[in-house]
Amino acid sequence: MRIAGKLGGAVVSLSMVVVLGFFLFRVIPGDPVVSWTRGRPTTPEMQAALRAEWGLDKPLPQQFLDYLGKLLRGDMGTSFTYSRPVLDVISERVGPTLLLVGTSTLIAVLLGLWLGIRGAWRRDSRFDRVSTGVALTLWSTPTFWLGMLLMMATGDLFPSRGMRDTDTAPGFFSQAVDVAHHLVLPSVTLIAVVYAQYQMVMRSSLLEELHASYLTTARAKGLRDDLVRRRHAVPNALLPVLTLVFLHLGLVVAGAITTETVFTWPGLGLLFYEALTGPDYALLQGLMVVTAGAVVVMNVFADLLYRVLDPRVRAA
Amino acid sequence: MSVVWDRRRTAWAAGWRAFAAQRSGVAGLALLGLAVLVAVLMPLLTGADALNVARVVAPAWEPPGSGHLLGTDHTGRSVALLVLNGTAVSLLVGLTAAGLSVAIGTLIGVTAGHFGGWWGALLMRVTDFFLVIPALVLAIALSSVLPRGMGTIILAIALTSWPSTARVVRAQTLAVEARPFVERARALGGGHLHVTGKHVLPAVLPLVLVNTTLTVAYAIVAESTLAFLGLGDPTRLSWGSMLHQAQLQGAVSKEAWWFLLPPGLGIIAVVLAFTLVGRALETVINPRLRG
Amino acid sequence: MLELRDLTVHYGSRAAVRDVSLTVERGQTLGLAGESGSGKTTLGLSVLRLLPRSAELSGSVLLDGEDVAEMSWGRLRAVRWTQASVVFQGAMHALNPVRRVGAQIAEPMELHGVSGSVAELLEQVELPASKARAYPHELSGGQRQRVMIAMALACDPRLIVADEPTTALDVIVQAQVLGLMRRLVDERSLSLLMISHDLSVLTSTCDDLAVMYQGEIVERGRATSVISSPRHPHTAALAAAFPTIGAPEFRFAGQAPVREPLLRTEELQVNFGPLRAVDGVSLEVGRGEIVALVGESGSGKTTLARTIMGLQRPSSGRVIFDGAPIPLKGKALKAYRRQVQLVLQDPTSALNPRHSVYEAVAEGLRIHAIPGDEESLVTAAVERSELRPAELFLPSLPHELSGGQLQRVVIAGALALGPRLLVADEPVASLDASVRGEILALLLRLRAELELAALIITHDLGLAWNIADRVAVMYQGRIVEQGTVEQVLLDPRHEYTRKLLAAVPSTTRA
Amino acid sequence: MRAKVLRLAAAIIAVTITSPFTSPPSAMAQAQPPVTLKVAIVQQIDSLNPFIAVFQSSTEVGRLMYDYLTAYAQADQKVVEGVAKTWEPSPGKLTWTFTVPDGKKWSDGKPLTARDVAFTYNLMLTNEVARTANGSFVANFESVTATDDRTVVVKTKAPQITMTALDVPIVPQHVWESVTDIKNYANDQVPVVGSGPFVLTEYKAGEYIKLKANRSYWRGAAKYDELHFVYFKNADAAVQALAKGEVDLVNRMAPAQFDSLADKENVTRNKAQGRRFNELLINPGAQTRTGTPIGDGNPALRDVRVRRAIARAIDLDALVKRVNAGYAEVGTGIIPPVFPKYHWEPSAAERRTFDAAAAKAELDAAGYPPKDGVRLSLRLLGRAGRAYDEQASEYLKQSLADIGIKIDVQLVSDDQLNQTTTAATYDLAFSGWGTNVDPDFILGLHTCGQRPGADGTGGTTDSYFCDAEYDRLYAQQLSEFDEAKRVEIVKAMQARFYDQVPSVVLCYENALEAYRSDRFSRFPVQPQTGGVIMAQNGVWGYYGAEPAAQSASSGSGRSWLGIAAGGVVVLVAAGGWFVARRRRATAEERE
Repeated sequence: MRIAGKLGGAVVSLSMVVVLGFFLFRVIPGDPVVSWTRGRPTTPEMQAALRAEWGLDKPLPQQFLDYLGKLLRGDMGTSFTYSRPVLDVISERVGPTLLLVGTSTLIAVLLGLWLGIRGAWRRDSRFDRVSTGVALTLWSTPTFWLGMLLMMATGDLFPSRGMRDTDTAPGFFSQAVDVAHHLVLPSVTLIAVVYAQYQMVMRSSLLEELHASYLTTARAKGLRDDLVRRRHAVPNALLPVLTLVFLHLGLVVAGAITTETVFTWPGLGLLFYEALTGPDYALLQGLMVVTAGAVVVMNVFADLLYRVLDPRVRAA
Repeated sequence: MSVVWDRRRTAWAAGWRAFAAQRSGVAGLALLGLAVLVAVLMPLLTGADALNVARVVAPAWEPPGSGHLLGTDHTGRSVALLVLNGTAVSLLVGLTAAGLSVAIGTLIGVTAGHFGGWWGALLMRVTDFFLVIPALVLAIALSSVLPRGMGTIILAIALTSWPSTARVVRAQTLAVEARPFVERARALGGGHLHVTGKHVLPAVLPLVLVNTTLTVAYAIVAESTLAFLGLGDPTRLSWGSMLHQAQLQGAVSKEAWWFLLPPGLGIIAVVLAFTLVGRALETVINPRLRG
Repeated sequence: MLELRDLTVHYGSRAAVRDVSLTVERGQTLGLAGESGSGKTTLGLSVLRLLPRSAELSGSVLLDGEDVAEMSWGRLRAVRWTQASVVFQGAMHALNPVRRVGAQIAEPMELHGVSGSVAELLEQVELPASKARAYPHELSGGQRQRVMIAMALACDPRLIVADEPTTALDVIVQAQVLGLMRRLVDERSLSLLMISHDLSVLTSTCDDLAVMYQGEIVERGRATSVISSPRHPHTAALAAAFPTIGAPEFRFAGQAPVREPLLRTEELQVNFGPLRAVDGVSLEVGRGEIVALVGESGSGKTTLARTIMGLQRPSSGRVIFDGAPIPLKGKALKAYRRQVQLVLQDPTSALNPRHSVYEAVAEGLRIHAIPGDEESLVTAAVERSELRPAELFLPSLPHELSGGQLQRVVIAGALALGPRLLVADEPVASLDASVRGEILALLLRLRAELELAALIITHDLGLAWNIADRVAVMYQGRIVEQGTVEQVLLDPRHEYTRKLLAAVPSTTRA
Repeated sequence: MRAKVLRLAAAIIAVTITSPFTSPPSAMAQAQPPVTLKVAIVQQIDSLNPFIAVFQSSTEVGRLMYDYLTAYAQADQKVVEGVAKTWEPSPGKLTWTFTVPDGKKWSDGKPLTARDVAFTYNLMLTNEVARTANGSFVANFESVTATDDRTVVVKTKAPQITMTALDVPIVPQHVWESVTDIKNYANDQVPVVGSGPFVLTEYKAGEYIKLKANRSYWRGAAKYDELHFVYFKNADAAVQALAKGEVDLVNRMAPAQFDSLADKENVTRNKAQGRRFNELLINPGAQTRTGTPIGDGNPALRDVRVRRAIARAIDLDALVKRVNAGYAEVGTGIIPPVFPKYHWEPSAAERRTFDAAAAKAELDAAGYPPKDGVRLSLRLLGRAGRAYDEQASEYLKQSLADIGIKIDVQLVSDDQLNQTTTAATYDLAFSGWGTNVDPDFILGLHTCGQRPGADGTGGTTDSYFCDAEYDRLYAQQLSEFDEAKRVEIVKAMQARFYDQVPSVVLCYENALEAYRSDRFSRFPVQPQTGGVIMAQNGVWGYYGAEPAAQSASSGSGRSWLGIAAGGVVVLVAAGGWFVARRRRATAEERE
């Protein structure tokens, strides 16, 4: 019942994404055809043809209905820039972003949780103060700036762009090493900027739990300190963090835009930047719908996961 | 009632003492004071021509030392002067955007929490929606749609960052409304205005204050990011626009660290200052966080 | 078994426990009574050195002759739960919410290498073995407390420290849990140190009694003799707070006034979705009459009170006040609320922590824009609630006042509007025993002076005996019995009332 | 439970990490690594379909894959053999006969004939989509027919001067005749059959394009094996990659980036004349084709004296020195000096030298005396994010303030810029155009006919220039097939444009390029002196690149260093973790 409600809510959210995606980009007071043909010899007839092809000649409500209908059939329109279906353009960029965001999120979550747990458990120790300070500083750092700095500071150690060299020997191993090598700087940048929030959330969640009386019970039973932490405190503190990890995915996506832009990582973030400089409305629209939709879906997933993991919610 | 005011003053003094007990918060506040001072004074102290590209005579890309404390940029302007003068816009954008964002968030949060029912549910649905979709993505979309300028940046940041405030405020509103003293106020005959104005808002405000400082921190980073992506107002000097220029003009390949480093450090310093102040305030409000 | 020698515990500069020396013999059951803040919980925690890091302990805590304060951590861990175990206050929080209770019971056995079975332990506390797979939130309060007890027995310790083991349980369940504890202590000849604010609970379980006051033990002796002839005034006050129903010395209410109807509910019904919280209640409160509405938690009594206040809309039926049905909205409702005032259970939360006493009392005056000099009206109301001189209290903030004073402020706030009926929801439940009598006296005096009627909602039959003229017993949303105090409490008709009465622990029975 | 979660997580990671490798590039196990030229591009590829691709980067790749009917010589940009070897116009210039010699082959070995040429043009004539990118070239065509395998005849509706400058890739009929949906044809079935010096072998969007030398190219195969285009988001990253040896050739550098490579070892820089100019538009009172005024340009600017005064107040030399860091030539006519034949320089008498006092005098004469030091208030429109606009606006603001014109700088997005210029709601605006070998397009841009139609759309001009004299000259040069005479007319047009100042040509930016001289010893530039390597009117730069004697595989040594560094980081982290574990073991005695 509650699950059905959640799913219904997600559907509502998704349709809001769709509507927002459309109107936001149709409100742009500009004519894509004009910006498109700028600097190229074109005739008015060609411009009109383009306009018709992109459906820009119809009234706005009609454009919206067309858009909806096509969307339901999995058609997000044709990219102005690439003259190809938006979904195709997007889907070929998903892999690299998954790799970058996946690796970075995983490491950032593990790192953040570990630091947060340690810090909270030995609250106000030097470890806690130093790690909190570092985390806050990194959290305050603009992603792109850190990326540029890292690029400058590491000099020749790591490649400055892209996901692989064009002349790496074929074969799984050498290709994997090459990609990993290219992955270092972007993922370090992304991790550095996002891990802090996981650490802070974990830390405060655990601090909240430290007052809980079941920990006194556990101690009274004669449990070792680390067992009290591992068996009792952390599992409880971890649950709210889990939702936040997913809620913060949006921030990671934002981080990915700038990171990918700085390092020319061929993922969705870079595509977003490219679409922006066009501007390629169809692509921007598709990207927004896809990223926001993905985050919405991930949150539903988090909610369901939470239900599985937390017995209290499961029963409710 | 002067007595009441005395009590208020004592309460504030106690709050200040609790705040002052936290060194990091005080350090943050001092840093903020310094930043505000710089922001207000620098435009007055800087000569009219010092930042005018058509007037400066120093060579471009001078490294630090040689007459310029932090070197010069691609047009021969002093980076030190640029950074100091950029403080004003960065702070202004951060504060205005955060103020606007928090105002929206508070309004929606209190309304949703107080009225509940389908209206509250609808508001929360919208809030959740905006909370989930990546704020920066939306801010980018908005600032690419609206005419270029500082107002757009402020609006884009404010319109995408209010949901967290709304959520926190709503939770706090619900918590306050569940407290028996609100029940008592209702039983005394107090209406919506009385309950929200006399009980809910005062209880929510400290939290809002904390949220404001944290939102300012976010807004400043967001401003720099939008500027970096080329969506800022290039006619205004801010740290974000400096970094945008540094990137545009090839500071990285030139290894002109003196052009890249100071604006970034400025951002970190101010954002960190706001964050520290916010955390210290949080501790004052929520004594449970105290050690 | 347990010996405390000159135990002193400091939190910073504040001493929570001062120079306490206390022994619990093998097989002895000792009750430790005290109000909140008397240091009894700190004392309990120090037995296994479970105090927070900020606590400083001096003196010695000898457990089977070995000083707990001196043990190495390893030794301490070995001693914990095997020699002494603890039944904590509030089992909901004392159990890990995300682990199955079976695992939590088994945990100390695994840890200390003690053999035993969870099923057996559950059987001992009269729970089916299947409950081992339950999570804490899936159990009722009484069941959770039984789990806690089973857990405490897991490693077969010689001493059990029970800290408020039955607080927050309903009367009947409390009686069951206490019975269980008594049985287990007897069967296993355990030593028991039981901590409670409730003398009646302690006397019904323990042979010996120690009374703690401001960190010190002020009285110690056989339970019966401590109760019957208290030597310390504090003990006397504590004892008075747990009246013996039927005993005339605990009946404070004077002669009931002649009944003139003031408030009447007619077939009142309140539904929350499919749940029927109030089910056809007809109740009457006369002018200047004190009516006690008695029931367990969940019986619907608070909902009934809210409906009478106009804070909750009835699903059917109506409330008639002074001959007219109460309005449901608008100005008329606001005006009605001047006539009927609410006094809530916990005065610390019933007052906005940011508002001074003056503001709190004046709030109603401002809402209703009562004409006249606000300051003198406030002063009068405050003095009427016996906070004298008013000037001393007016600028105070709630956190600077004691619980009893706060409840007077709440009452003053109600009085300022000149109401004719007070609806008091558990008005003394969260107050310390020593101030309970004073607040009750105040209510009675107000009734006498202002002809103020009161509907007192409570789970505490003793309270009803103390001051009510009439009693209504509520059970599952219905009034199962109502009548004068004597009729209902001394000669109960309904089976439920009888059960309730039987379950009330009494200081005199032990 | 926990173990299960971990296993699941591990599986997910494994899948994500391996997914990019599910399609390993075609294995070419060669003993000797191929010699590869790696070129950095900062513009993405919009499409590989030559009928649709409009981005400069894409057309450049298109030229490598497909020859045009004719080509431009490397040394002097004269029209030379492309697909066709010879061509002959009819006396009335309405019918052109092109001859395709025998022996030219597609990369799949099939012969390249006149029928392919006719097929390509006819496809464009019949299919609207096929006209997307290069439609303007065939707009005037009457018919195209291949009379035999060697001969193709093009009939035009009116004489067309660009008949030997048809920048249209000729595609193989045997591949394209089966393409039904040109719009959705990605043309990425590698290897893509083409006629150019290189064959496309792999394309990864947003990453790279790989081509290999066409061994059967009719001019002879290139001197190296593979040509890779590697995509960069910005020039800065590309420059760094060049410095690190990750790429071999970079263009479109900013002055600072170019300077930063000055004393890099093994890097050779090429400062070339660019084909672009930057201009400052002065709204001369915009009108539609039918003469209806549009927009809200300051009426003062309709006075040519005011426009001249503005032009005179701008110190172009200083602008080039400060904004372009000297990497540009001061602007005069609208055809850049890289095309010396058509480029026009004013005589000493015609030239407007920088003179603020004279500018003020002109404004006084025009009836704009200063009021409180301000004669006029004008808006200056530029594109945000374009370094030139951002900097030059500051200078112009200052320079014009000196003669009493107050400037409000508005830097806006590309889109808004287009919209504002289309609506003519500007006073001053930055603009700029790239020019071709044939000046027709850039000249035609400023004719009355290029102004928008009555509905305000359909215009291509952004200067709103409409001058009877200029239009007369334009029509004259269009049908002037005597080159010397045409050059004279073209120059006269530029002089007229300069005199009437609908815009001030500010500068011709240099094209700044650099390459790894340790990997490639020489690149042919076009034209021979001051020419470019990339973005040529042709592919000589890529085609004629000569590998250095010992060309080392780039970067790999360094990358191993990086991998080693990564390994060290991992080891240190793991070590730290173990130490932490040990420490924890000893810390257990605390609580």
